[in-house]
Amino acid sequence: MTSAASPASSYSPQELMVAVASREIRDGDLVFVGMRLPILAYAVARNAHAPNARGLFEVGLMRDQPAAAFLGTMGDPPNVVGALWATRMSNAMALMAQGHVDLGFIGGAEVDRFGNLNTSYVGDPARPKVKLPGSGGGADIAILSRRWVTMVSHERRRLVERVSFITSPGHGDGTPGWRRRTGLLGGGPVAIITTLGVMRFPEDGGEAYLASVHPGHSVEGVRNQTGWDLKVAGDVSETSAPTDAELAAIRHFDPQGFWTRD
Amino acid sequence: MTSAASPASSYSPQELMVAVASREIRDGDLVFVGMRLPILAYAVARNAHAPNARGLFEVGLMRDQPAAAFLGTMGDPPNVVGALWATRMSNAMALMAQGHVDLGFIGGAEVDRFGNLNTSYVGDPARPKVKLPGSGGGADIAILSRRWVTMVSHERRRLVERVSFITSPGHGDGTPGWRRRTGLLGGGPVAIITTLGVMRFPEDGGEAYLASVHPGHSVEGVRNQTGWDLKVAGDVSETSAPTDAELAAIRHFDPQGFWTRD
Amino acid sequence: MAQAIERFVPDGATVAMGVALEPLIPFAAGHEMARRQRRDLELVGPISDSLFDQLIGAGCVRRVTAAWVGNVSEGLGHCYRRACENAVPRPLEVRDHSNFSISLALWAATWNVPSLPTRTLLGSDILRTNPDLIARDGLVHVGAVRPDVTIVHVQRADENGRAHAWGPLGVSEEAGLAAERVIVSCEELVDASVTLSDPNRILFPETKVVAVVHEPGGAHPSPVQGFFKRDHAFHREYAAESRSREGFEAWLRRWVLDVPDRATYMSRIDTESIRIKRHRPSVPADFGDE
Amino acid sequence: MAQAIERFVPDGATVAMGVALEPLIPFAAGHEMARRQRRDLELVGPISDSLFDQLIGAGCVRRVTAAWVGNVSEGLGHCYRRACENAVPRPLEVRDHSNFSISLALWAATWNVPSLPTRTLLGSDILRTNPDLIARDGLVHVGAVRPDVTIVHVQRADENGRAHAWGPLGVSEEAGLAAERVIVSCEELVDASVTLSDPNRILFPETKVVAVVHEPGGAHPSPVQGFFKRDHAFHREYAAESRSREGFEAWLRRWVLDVPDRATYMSRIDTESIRIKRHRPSVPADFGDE
Repeated sequence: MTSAASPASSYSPQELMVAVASREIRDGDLVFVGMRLPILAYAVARNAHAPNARGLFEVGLMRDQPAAAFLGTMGDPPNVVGALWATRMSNAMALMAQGHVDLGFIGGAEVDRFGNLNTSYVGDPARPKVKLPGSGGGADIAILSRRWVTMVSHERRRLVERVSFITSPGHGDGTPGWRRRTGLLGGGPVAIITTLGVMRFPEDGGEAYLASVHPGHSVEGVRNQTGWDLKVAGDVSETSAPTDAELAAIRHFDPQGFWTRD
Repeated sequence: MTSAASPASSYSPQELMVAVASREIRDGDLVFVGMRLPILAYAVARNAHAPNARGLFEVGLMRDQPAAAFLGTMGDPPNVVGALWATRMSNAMALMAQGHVDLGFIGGAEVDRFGNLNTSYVGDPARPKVKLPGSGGGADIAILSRRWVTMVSHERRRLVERVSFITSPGHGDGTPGWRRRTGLLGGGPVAIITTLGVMRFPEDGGEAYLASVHPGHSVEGVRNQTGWDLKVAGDVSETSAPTDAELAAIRHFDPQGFWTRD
Repeated sequence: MAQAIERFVPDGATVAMGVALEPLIPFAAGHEMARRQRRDLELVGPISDSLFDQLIGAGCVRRVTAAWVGNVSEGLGHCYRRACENAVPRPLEVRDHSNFSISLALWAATWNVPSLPTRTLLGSDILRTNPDLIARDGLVHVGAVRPDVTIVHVQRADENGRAHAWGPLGVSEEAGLAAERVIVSCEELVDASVTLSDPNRILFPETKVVAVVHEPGGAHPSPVQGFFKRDHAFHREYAAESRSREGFEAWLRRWVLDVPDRATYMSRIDTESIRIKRHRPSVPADFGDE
Repeated sequence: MAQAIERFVPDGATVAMGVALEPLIPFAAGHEMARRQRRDLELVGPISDSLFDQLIGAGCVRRVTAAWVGNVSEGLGHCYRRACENAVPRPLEVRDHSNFSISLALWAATWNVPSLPTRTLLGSDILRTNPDLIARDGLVHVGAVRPDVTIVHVQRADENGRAHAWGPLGVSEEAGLAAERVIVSCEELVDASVTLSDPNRILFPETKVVAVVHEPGGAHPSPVQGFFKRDHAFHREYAAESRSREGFEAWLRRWVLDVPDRATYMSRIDTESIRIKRHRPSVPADFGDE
């Protein structure tokens, strides 16, 4: 775990990921909030630079203020108190199908260089080496939200050249316009936030490149932990560390470090 | 208006129609209740021979007991008090599409010998002689309910050889199995209840025949008021008059005779 | 209401109203459209009781996409007849639907698909006159209908657009979700603590709602559960007066054109005879979380 | 509960559960199926938290039709893995869906059509492994899924089957309407005057409901708005113990097979730590009519 100078601003990799993810949320966005870290990222953003953002939860909820208490799942009772709408999942999905969801978050077990996610099968689906839980709402978010971000632990076995099974399509085969040609409504992935750095994508899709490296890590270190020959931005920078305000918010919403401490 | 011996059992044609319609409701039926007379017919049946019937209203209601007060429309507040379900129209239609509706009632401006209803256009739809209100839920009931009944004032202009526009299909062109061949789920019309008599249909559809004549009317009188050469059942009978209990129920639910007095 | 209609219901707009069927019909909003002489509107709704008939008579309407247009307790819509039969006051295009198919058309728009399949309307000539209904493979494919604006009247709402409606809902939910924007008029403008105390009763996401108008009696003469009974006599009177074109024009002047606003209109109604006085509060649900 | 499962959930049945997603999961009903050694079930649901994993481990399941099977707060479902990877305790067929597509599959059955179209799942390999999903003309056609029985746990219901549930509803409504029959378990068995005081909150028509079981805590360890918080520790403990087959079997014996009924199960839970004590009643709606 990373350790910076002052203990006040020491933080875990997950806390950094949450802070970085929160910065992807623009003020006024309707955010399709997934489980775990994205719930914290939404809470951090809503209390900082995005006071007019709203969160949509596939369980069937819309909120403005983050829940007042810790959430183990998006369906926990504190997430319903103060909700702006408690409804059916298909109605939440309908808003996304209409293009009203500006940003979505998806967890990925395996991510490839084109931002495709596999959360279904490692190996042959007929007799998988590993059976992963599945799409949940991931495929829906990947296809229908205007833009999305995934967060993953940076390991060679997770960041692979090509996923063997595309559960949630990113930029497909990486050719420009693949999503448009395939009929996908949304714009696809804009960032892969990992425990080591942040990867981004060209405007018209294609291949991920390293945009910033987290404090305490090197470009080479990141490339060594990546399952393909990772491109690096000419202006690759160091990821700005979480501010004290961001850390305070994260620890307010995850007091026991349930999501943000190993 | 008919006048029988005792004033206690004198009744209007509409009251007789309601009584006859109520007898079409079997105990335990789920009845798709239309407006006006059918609402009264349901109330009469529920209080007499069909204590376990339930009513489904396209506005989005299910009931067991009839509403306690007079209803000008199915959406009037008394119809909601005591409702077993207040929901969306599409959910009520879904139950009918699943074959759960045993009996439906449809009002018809024009009815033909095969039980097809026209509530849309008299004359060319492009420039109609008369524009009628339209289907409402009529077409849905005609196509999806297991069996249905229509009630109409017995006039040559209303009981026609063939309707010029089929809003709500009955037995189509009258050939056996027309509904099955056309893909209609429900069984179609079983009776046409008019101000003069009751017409019924063969088991496998086809053409309406006169099954009973209301008291004070003759078979010839009915045939003269019918727009086609109306077949007559070998055992054509006189429609049994409303019982005092039926009349009492009708007048309880329509105290001012809003629906049952001219 | 004047501002909401001025701003969000331009000439030529596709407007869904009467989406709860017989109850909660937004007559006040419709009358405002007539006062502002809106033109070339497309009206969408299953059964509008007499509201669509009035707007057709007022010359506001180019097309009706509906299952039924008339007067539920009285029968025929006389303005609708004159428009379809004699192009008076102007020609009217009709897209016939059944109640089920208009709901599916709105669900198709809600889910952003071109059409939804159904087994209803097979064997009906409605398939002949409405190009949005295509029969194929033993099913009818109902083309999406997306209103520019859906207008609802509800029992209560807050200023942020969270609307609580109860009683039968007809096609209210899909009409609101399918629309680009929603206008809400309400009997009671309440604090957010009331609407948010029961998020399951909120009809639409606030992101769809562009205007909330506090308009008591805004649904008269249609019923509002807990507030007003249906004014049957008013419907009967409208049916009688609208039988002739002149009669309708006189009715329109008296009840719409010469009336500045809804408050004035309601002051001319015998509200005591239709106001609901016996209250039946629902048993609360406990949304406790800690 | 024993009678309801015995009578309405035979071997080979298609059973929808966990239809409100993370809350209100009918664990008590599922555990009864395991005690009665039900076999060859097809489980249907979007996200079942650990319930489906438990029934798969107990050997009750032939096929899963779902969007996600695991442990929402802890991750992988270990029994699910063993069944798919090594056919332990028996082979398992998987019909992958997304959350949206499983909802549409249930709406298709509700409306009695073969399939419904959608724009989701285009470009996903889920289309390759699930034969119920057909891509055609730039749309995905989601085949109808009709459960033999849908089981829900709700906050309150009456003996006639009128169920009140609140909080997020997931796919509860379409799962109940699509099913041949519905089993309801509830925290509170209430008088009909409570449920009928708010007919808008009734989830399904009583004509679908074949059994109502008063089963307090029947959703533990999932949350029940107004009654119980989610028992995160219990989920974590299950995840740890189910990591090995032996661990799972011990867990199953301790919490399911060797437990006679739900009351006994709940007596072994520290309910004080999860019981919701701060009440937040919704503001009533006035259903007055006269």
